[in-house]
Amino acid sequence: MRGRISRSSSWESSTLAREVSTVELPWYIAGIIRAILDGILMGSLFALMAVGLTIVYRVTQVANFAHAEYVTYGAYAAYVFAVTLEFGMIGGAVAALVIPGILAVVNDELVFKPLWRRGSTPLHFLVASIGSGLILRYSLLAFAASVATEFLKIRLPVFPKAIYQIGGIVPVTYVHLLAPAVGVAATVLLHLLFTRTKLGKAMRATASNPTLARITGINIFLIRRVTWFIGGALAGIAGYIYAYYTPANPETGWFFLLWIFAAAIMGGFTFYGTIISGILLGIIGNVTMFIANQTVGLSTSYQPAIALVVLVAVLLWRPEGVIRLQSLSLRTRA
Amino acid sequence: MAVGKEGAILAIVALIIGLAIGAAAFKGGGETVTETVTQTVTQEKTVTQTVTAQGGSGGAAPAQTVTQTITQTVTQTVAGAGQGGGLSGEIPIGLAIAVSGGYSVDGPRRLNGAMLAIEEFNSFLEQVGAPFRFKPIHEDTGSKPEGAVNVINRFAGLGIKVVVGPLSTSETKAVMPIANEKKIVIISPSSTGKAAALPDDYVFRMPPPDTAQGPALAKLIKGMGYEKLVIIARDDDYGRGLANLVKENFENMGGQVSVITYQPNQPDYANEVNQLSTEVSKFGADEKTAVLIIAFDTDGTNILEHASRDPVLGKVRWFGPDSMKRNTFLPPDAPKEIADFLMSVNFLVTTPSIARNPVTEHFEQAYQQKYGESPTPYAYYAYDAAWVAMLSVVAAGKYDGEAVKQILPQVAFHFMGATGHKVLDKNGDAAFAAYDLSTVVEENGEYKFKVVGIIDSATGQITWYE
Amino acid sequence: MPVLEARDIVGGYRDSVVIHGVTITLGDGEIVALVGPNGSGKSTLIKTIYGVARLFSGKVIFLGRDVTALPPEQKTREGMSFVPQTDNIFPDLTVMENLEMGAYLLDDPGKFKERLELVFSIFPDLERFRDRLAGSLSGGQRQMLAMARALMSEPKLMFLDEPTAGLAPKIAMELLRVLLKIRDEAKIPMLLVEQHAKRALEMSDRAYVLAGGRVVAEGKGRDILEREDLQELFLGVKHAGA
Amino acid sequence: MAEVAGFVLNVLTFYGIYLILALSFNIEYGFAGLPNFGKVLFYSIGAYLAGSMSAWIAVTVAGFAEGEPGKPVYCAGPAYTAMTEVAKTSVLVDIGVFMLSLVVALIVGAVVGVISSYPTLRLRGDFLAISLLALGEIVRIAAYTEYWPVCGYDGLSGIPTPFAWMGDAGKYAYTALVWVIAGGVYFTVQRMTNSPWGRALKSVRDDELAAEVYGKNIARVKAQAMAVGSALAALAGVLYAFHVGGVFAADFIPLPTFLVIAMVMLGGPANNKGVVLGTGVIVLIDQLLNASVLNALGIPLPQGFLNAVTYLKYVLMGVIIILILMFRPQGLIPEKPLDTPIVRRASELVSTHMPTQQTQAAKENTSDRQDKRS
Repeated sequence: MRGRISRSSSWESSTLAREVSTVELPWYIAGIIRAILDGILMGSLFALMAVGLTIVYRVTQVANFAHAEYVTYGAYAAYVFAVTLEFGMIGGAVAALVIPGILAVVNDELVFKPLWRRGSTPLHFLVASIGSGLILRYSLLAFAASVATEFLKIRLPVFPKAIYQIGGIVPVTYVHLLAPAVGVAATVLLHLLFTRTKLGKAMRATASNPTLARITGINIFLIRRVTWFIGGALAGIAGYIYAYYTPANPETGWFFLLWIFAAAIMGGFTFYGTIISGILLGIIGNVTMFIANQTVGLSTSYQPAIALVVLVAVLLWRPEGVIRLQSLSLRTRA
Repeated sequence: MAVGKEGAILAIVALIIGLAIGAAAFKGGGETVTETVTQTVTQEKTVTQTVTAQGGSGGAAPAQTVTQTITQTVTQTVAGAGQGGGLSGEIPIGLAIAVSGGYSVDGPRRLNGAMLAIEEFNSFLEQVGAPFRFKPIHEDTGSKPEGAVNVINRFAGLGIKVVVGPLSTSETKAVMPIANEKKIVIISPSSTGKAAALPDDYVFRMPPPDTAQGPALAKLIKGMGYEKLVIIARDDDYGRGLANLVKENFENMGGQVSVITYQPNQPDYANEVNQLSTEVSKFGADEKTAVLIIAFDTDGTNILEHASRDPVLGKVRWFGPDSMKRNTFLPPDAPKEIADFLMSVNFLVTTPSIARNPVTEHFEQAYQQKYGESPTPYAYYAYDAAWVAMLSVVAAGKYDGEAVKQILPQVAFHFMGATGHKVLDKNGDAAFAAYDLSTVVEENGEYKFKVVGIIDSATGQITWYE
Repeated sequence: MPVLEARDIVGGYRDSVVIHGVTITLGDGEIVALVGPNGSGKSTLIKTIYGVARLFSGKVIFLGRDVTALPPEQKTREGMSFVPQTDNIFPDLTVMENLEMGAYLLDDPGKFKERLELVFSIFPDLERFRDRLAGSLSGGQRQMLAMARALMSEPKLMFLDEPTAGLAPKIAMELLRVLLKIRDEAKIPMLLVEQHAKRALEMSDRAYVLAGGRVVAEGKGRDILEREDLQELFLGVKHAGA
Repeated sequence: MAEVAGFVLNVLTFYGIYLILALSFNIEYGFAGLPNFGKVLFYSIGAYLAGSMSAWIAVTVAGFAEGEPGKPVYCAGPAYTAMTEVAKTSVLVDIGVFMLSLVVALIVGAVVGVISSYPTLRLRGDFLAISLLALGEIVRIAAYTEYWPVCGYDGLSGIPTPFAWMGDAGKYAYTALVWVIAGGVYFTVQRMTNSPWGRALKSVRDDELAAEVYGKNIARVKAQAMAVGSALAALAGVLYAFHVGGVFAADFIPLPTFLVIAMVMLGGPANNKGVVLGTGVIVLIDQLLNASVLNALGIPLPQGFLNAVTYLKYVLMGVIIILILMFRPQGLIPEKPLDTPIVRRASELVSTHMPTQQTQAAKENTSDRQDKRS
């Protein structure tokens, strides 16, 4: 009992047991590097989340407000499989891909496809997706509040310790590497899917001209399912990574919803445009915040507003998007 | 050192007498009385030991008052109930206690404390055959002021006159006008902020207010030799209020303070920690600089998490107020790394010092038995708040906000609870001045907060236990 | 046996009826034109037959099979092919990818090559542009691509909805010549909706004249062209009462 | 000891407030086809104005001046005591502040509505909805972060009702007042939407091109719709602030907008009677499904359910939204087709003159992909 205390027994002493080394970087450089690093992390996650929204929107015209919930469910699916059922982190990753993917497909089959069949408008899709989002988010909250209170806040087990310190000051964790790595991997895989496979080309064709795709004989129901699955799975894996970084709760996804929309809209609902916009939003958001905070003392809680301002500004002045990379399909709508 | 062994024993005896009389007066019959007495007597030994071991850590009121009070309380109570009052059927006690949001981890434990009190009281009422029972009506405030206001408005609509909760200062301050307007007695088990300190109103608070804690913290940090202090605080009435109190006092003593406030209820605080790290760098991350964090569950965990991997923030010492002494920062609720970080920065928190007494022992045992864990600091206060609420209703003899408000200070004055003696000041807040200093320790792989000292907020005198 | 027989077609959009009971047939190797003034329902008719617009009643028989109830993608599977008037290519895909999509239902790679060669022989321009985005093509090239795409699926019947709309006369003529070439080389019968009645009637084997959602005349293209009572319609001076 | 009467009173008051809000959304969405998913923005403007103005005036009249540095003086805890004192003693100030709030909110709401109609000219359908929703969030975040106008996170609490001087009877009087105003709004909206102006809204909604051809100034009609809708929403916000007795920026997350959407969708877009019905259903669900209410009303429910009930409420809302879209998109009480001579003639004109190449193509696109109305 005393052993541990004796290590730092002198509570009154002002020096710490930890070694004190000198700070090597000036504070502003360190601050900006830190902002960029965290920005890349969050930006990669935004990109992963927003790509799903983009391809779903392109193929089915659903501006899906429930998309953010797949992020949450990804984190929770991973938690259940990796922690509760002890399938390990790989098992968790698979769950984070598959379960939100299936969830998204079911969401489409139960809600959006029937609405599409009866000729609903995109606005009705949007309202229905708000309904879907309410159902998904609050049923998880209800479950957490009544049945399993440990679900109010979850985190995945491997704590992101600093694995490297830039200049001895700025910590880099494995999540800072994992997020962009997964982002790049997903981008490459999707690129291959869209350019090398018949299915991927058919997805692009459907996105490009749904009526013609149907007439051409493309099985648009299969395309729909695949699209929703990919969208859900990408959001889910983003949620999975996020739950390593910091604890997730049933409202985690909801917090990101407008960031996701901002990224997709800034990218003009194009595939590469969305990815680049997502990453940029992450970095710009953090760096702007840091500079504005240090120079004019702008409160850090304005950060979500940055995404929203970008969103509104893009919609009003360039509704077709800012970063549009048309060469790879998924162009903005006419 | 104020209360010796003698005093403690005296207090216990007084309590036993009081309970016995109380039990008898409730027409419970001989059986009940005997039972109650036996129970309490059994506890006597344990209690005496504890108190001795702690060396009577101070802060408790003179023993003599205690003796008188309890007898009086129960007599009053009895008088009210004896008249039959207007009490019958189910009497609702509103529990506006957050179980989600900033209190998602600690809130349910405080709710448990209040529920336990109501349960005990009801079984007591049953034993004495009283024609009424207390019915807990709980609703989650989401730890947010607007949530608390909605809950109190709903409570008002439902005719609830006595409410235990809400927890935070923001919530308490927000419901204060409504409580006054609609004559609803609010007993907050944990609000300490300056903003909700007002005289002659319907709001009562069990813990001592921050007007004592603020100076105590400043004196503590300055007294330990720190010249520069970075405060990161919730931008609400509690966090900002306490931060300002500390800043004011610290600067008056010649120190340098930088305050960072952040919006509660954000998903992530990477930016704020970046800012914190920057401020610390500007001051110089050395033995003259300290950090004071004023946070709740969710935000606190997140900030500590980011801080734990930041080399700069690991170089300075960290302090925290009462809101930081939570199990939520320790395993199993939080990753081990956070607890390790808190240990490595010699994290020191102040909590209002509790004068341990038989009720404390009883509460801890009952809580442990019912919920399978030991209570968190503010669960004690929730328990006491519920007891005071119910005793006041009984003492008033009718379920009426105004009557309860009138009698509550009296009841509280004569009340000895799990957190000790409740003397309320003119603002309806517990008047108290000593703060325990706790730090995180690891024993056999188990992390916990351990009391290592005490500070007197008036004199700033620090006593270390080791 | 006719390739296509559409009987008593009543069709339109949502709740509004545009086609009021029209019967048309199409024989093997024929180019049949649908002509008539603006709003007479030519386009709606072929869309209704194909299942893109709403069919209220009637019957569609294709190569002896009743395909009335089939959705458009199923009709494509059955061997029909449709070139819409607008939005008839995938603008975000390259020319080559457009053609691949046209051949979506062909599983045999050998067959795909075969069709590709045929298509490139008919539309030599497209081979040069194979890697360009379809969206960047000129109007005439787009129409060619649309036809090429439709040809890729090995159709036994092609529907063409105003392929020359909005094109310069010279290019329009060239396109129509290509149609004849397709009929002759690929032996594919065609149902053609054409705004420019004179051109259509000159080149088609047979024609139906529509007005107000009804057939007002049918027969050989040249015969119709000579009927005086129909002149007014083609000149578009006055709308036929509907 | 639970008082059902108090609960009913609460439900009625919220019903009146939400009815005004839902009617205002109906003007924009139901009649004019503008999906103003930033509804909560205008609602919050009313609440902010009412809150900060009444608090500021009351505090000034009371001569209270010891605020926290850097914050409006009325944010300080003791300020409300001063406010209540003034409200209780000075009837004129109490009612005057309320009336002034109403008037200012109507004006400011209308002006902001006109400004916010800019996006409606550039965008339509889902993108318009998203941009307005985002606008609402920007304002909310700013109000949440700044101490002005409503004291940031802590919120502004202690706004006295206009009948504070009446004592206990004040709450009944206030509910009555809310209903008088809601009734007035209903009849006004009913008259407006059945007037030529209402038909102008519908023509813009159904076919912007045709409406423009027939001499309607689209921008003006849209701006008018947004102005009326926003002014009414601000009015509802004022009533809300005085009812709750406080204003909290965090209350104006998009959720209230979603409730309003559910009300209008359920009742029937472009039908004011339907909106009355839909609002009633949703408000009742919203107020009834709360742990404390169910518990106090003595409805025997397991504790687990009580803990989850607030959340299950929103699950139910989601289900209602989806079911109504799927099975009855026209709402419980569908829109009545306009059948006045002018309209009939207009539609004839449109159908005979317009079937040119262009509209035909537009029509076909409509049926294929998306409704014009979106």
